[in-house]
Amino acid sequence: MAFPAIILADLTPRWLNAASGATTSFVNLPWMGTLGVWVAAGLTLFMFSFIYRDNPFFKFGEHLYLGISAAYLMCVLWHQFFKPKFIFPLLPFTDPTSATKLNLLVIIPGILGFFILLRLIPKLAWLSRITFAFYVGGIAGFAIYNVINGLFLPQFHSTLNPLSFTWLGFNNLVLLAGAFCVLVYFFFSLEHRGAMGHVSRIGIYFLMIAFGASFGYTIMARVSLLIGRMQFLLFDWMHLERIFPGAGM
Amino acid sequence: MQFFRRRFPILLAFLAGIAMFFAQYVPAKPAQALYSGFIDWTIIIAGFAGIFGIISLTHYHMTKVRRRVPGYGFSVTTLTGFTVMLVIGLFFGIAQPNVKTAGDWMFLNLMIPMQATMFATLAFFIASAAFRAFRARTAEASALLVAGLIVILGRVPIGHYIPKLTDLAAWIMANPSMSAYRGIFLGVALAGIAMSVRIIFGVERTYMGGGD
Amino acid sequence: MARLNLNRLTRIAVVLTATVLFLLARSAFAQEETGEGAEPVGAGPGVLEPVPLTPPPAEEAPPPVVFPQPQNIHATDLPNDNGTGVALLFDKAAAENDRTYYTVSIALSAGGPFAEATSFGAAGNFKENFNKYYPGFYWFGRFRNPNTVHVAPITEIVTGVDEQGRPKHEPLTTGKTYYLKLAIEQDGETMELPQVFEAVPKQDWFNTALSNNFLFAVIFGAIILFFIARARRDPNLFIRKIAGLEAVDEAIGRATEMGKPILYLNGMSDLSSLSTIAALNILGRVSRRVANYESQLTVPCRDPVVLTVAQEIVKQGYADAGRPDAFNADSIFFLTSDQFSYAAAVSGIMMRDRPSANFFMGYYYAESLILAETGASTGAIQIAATDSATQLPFFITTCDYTLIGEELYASSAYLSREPLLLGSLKGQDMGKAFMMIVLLVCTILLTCGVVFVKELFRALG
Amino acid sequence: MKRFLEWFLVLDRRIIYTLVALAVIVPLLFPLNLRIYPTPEVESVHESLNELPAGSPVLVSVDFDPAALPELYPMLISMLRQSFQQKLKVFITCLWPNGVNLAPMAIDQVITDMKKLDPEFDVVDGEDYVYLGYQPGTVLVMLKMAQDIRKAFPKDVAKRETSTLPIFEDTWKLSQMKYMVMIEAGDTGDYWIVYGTTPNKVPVGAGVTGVMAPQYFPWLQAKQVDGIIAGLKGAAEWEVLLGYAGSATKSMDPQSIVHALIFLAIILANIFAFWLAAIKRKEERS
Repeated sequence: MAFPAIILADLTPRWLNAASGATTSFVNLPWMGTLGVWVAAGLTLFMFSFIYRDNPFFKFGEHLYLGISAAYLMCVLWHQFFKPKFIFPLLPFTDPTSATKLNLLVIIPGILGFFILLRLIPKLAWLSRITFAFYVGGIAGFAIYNVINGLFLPQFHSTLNPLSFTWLGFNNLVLLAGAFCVLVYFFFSLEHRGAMGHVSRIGIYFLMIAFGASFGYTIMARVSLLIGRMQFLLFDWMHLERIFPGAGM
Repeated sequence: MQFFRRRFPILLAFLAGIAMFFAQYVPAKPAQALYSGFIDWTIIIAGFAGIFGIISLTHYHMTKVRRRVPGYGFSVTTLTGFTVMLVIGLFFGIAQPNVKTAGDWMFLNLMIPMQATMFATLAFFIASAAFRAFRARTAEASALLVAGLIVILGRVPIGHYIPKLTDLAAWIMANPSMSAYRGIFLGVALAGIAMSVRIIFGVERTYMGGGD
Repeated sequence: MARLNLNRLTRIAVVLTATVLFLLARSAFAQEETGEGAEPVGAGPGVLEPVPLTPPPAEEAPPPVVFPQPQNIHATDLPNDNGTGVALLFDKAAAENDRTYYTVSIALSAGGPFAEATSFGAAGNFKENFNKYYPGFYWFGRFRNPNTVHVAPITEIVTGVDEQGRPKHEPLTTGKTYYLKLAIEQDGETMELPQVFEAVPKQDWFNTALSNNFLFAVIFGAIILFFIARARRDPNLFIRKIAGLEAVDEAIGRATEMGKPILYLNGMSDLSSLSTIAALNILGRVSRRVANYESQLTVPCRDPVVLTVAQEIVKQGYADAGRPDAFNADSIFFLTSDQFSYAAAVSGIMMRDRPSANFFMGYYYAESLILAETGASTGAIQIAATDSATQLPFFITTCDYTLIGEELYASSAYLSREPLLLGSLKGQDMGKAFMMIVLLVCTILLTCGVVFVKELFRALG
Repeated sequence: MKRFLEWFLVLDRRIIYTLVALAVIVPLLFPLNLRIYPTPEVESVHESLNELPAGSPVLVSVDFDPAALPELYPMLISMLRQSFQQKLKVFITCLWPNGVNLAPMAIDQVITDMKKLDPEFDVVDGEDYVYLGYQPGTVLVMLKMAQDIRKAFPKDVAKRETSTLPIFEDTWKLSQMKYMVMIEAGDTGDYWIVYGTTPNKVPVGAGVTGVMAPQYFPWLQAKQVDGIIAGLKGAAEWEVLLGYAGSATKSMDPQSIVHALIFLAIILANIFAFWLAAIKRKEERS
């Protein structure tokens, strides 16, 4: 079972033959794959150096990543958004599959979008306020309906359950108590004294159990990331699975 | 001119907001056409907003290089990484099925290791915090730690060797923890609606940013 | 006045909780089986007459088929749609059983060729199965007389054949008259009723299925705007004492005795996020307190715009405390905008200057763990206030006091008394009060078996 | 004794880091193969997919980037593997721009592994699956998909016009999807539930990182989500249900050992801290 980073090792030959008829570039040569694994392992060790303390290697990796991911986003936007949704409708002849029909209406959101880019010029920055007003105002408009229809009503509706002396009834009571006490805890119009004080203390403990669950699961998530990188270093880079039987991906 | 700078954006936000709000409750064709048209337009605006983020990042690093701010060497790294990836990605394309380009090679061997490892280092910090920082300082913190410890072992294969631990962890996840998050969600829903109402009626203007 | 009836509100809430517990004790009360989140009644088959168990007579000719006679058959426009639907409604006939099938056919003219539009078994297609079209009946009618009216909605008609020879379905056109006929199939034999029913699809300008959604949106929106207007006129609307702010003052007091610097962070996001604005409001109060002591306030920032605003606020804080000379501008400085380098740089400051108090306010991401852990190991007093749910567990276990989620906004409203924050906080409190009361009342009603109350809150969107 | 407690409570970072590194490396090289028991949340997603007849349309949303790759990539592999085994029609979208390359990698890896299992396995791009790539405006894309997926994604990643692809013949709207699996690293999942699957009544299985998992149980109780695949453990459970040992299953041994280490660390550190404080208080009093 091939872990993603290592698929490069045996991926290159397969893409080579799978890419028959497609443009094969120098990237598909086998040595290019091994070079890739070495570069990736080097950068992984650069980034792990941050554990000791912040150092130039880590800063180099972080800044290099910032540049590459910004350019990657630009390429994704260009190939998958700008061309099919903005350039082809304006100039249908540029579309290789010539399936896009002329749609000049696309110019108006294009101009509004261009106003956002004007924020970099202080004198014209105010134009971007028109676009933000239209964009954020409209989204706020349909957000109200969707928040109520998709979040508030379904969640509130499923908190209303009958209580009974069954196991289900007890869980319904826990659900009601939890939601009710957390709401009281975040209620700011009444002093937390007397009855309200006790209910809000119960609310705090419900919150603590919830954050305990997040605490446990977040630790699990970070450890999984470390295991993923260690698998890359041990098996894709050093190929230790040849020495240790049963190990490997 | 003052109208366009201040009054018009607020009026536009109000009109767009009210139109989109009522479009949800009116099934008739004209309202649905307006709603669908608005979405087509805002998707294109969202694309430009994405590009603005990239331009301001490169702008920030270019000024750092031009002014020779200490540490500008790293900004040079960012800009070279940017231009190399941009040239390769624009000409050779990325993520094409069964065609592997240099762009895919850079994604696999530069982007994955750097970003994945940056967050993998956190596992080490969590371990050192577990030894040195996670204390049951208050009653609440101890409740949190007890629930956390149950979930840490209960939701991992090793937990099955302790009787009833996985069932307890599953019960905690599905009942008390769920009901507390239910309470938080209901609060978040109200805050979301309140924010939308403030934006539509022009009371909230921070999103418009400076420039006035 | 608002303060008075709110106290009465608590007494009512206490009484209601008491009755819930009392009722729980007597829960042997007759209770319908309404499991948690049970599906609306009605999807199951209606009340059918028991099938006679007598063995069928030997070779005698089969008894003549008895066709059920549905009454009150009428065709109308389909409500709550964009004018592309009609519906045929008729009462459930007594003689129906699970071998009865109804078929509705549609045509463009009275005598025209009728094509089958929809067919369904007698057990389905009741009014309450189409809550999107008949919400009123669904909410209020169905519990009194469930499964009594059959509904056959028709939204498409076959107009010719497309290129692969498959029938092409087209939505009905608004304003055109369509003609419907009903056919009944019982034990294999079908009989078509002679009458022809007419219906004209028309556009609806309000979807009544969304009325609970619309009502809540309008009322809650009005409450928010009302309280924002009120907060403009009278800024000291009541907000309860926030325990977290006392902890902040106490921490400053203990920290300044040792004369070591105080570290204050405004979070990782920029001015567009509410949590950064709240953090800056609290910074104002902290700087006023710190001004009259010698200890230095250090504020490393991650965003240039937040930096300029923070400098402004701290200078104002020192001036309000009457010590404008003590303000030193470069104690508030820009570090770096990269996530992990910022956390590492702040940890470096903590290890070098050993501040006696650390304040982590605003929104944080995964790197908050590095900050909190280094701070805890230097033994400083730590107060955190954040609304990022994923980072709260780490702050709670490593800091002496943590303000959770909305408490951050409440303390910002409590301090700044800004009508926008204050008004929406009070408005949201009203929303919460409504939820608390409905939670208790509805749970009691549900425990006693009144089921329809829960369906009022079902989203039919 | 006091000296040991003080030494333990300020244990040097380097010792802790080597301990963690060993706790990961040793179980990877010498696997223990602890048994993995699937939880009901993962089983319900696996069952819901199992019940779908061949050819029914299924949506997969790949909303994560390399930061969450070790946890979520195995889920994407399991989802594609099960869908291809059952000949479902798979629509793949991506709403996180930094993760656009992940789906082609996963598709290619699953096709290679399935070909190893049975040689005449074949899946055609454009008929059995289609990768629609990225579009900006997260919530707006979901609302557009409710009306017409072909308008939200006019071209697929291979630059072909989506309205001409055979897979879109009788499925063009979100509400026509029989099931959806969303693989989430952030709050795009909440947007999917509120703006996409609840209004269009699409049953959805949520594959999420461990960080987000506890916040999905309210959705599960409200039946807005059909199941939760929580973190790498969830991915391992899915692999066990599908009957193949993937990278997630292989990670479960080190995961357990590191969790045990952190469990002991927290408990011992707290006990020792209170013990040390008690000793100090006794010394001050005497």
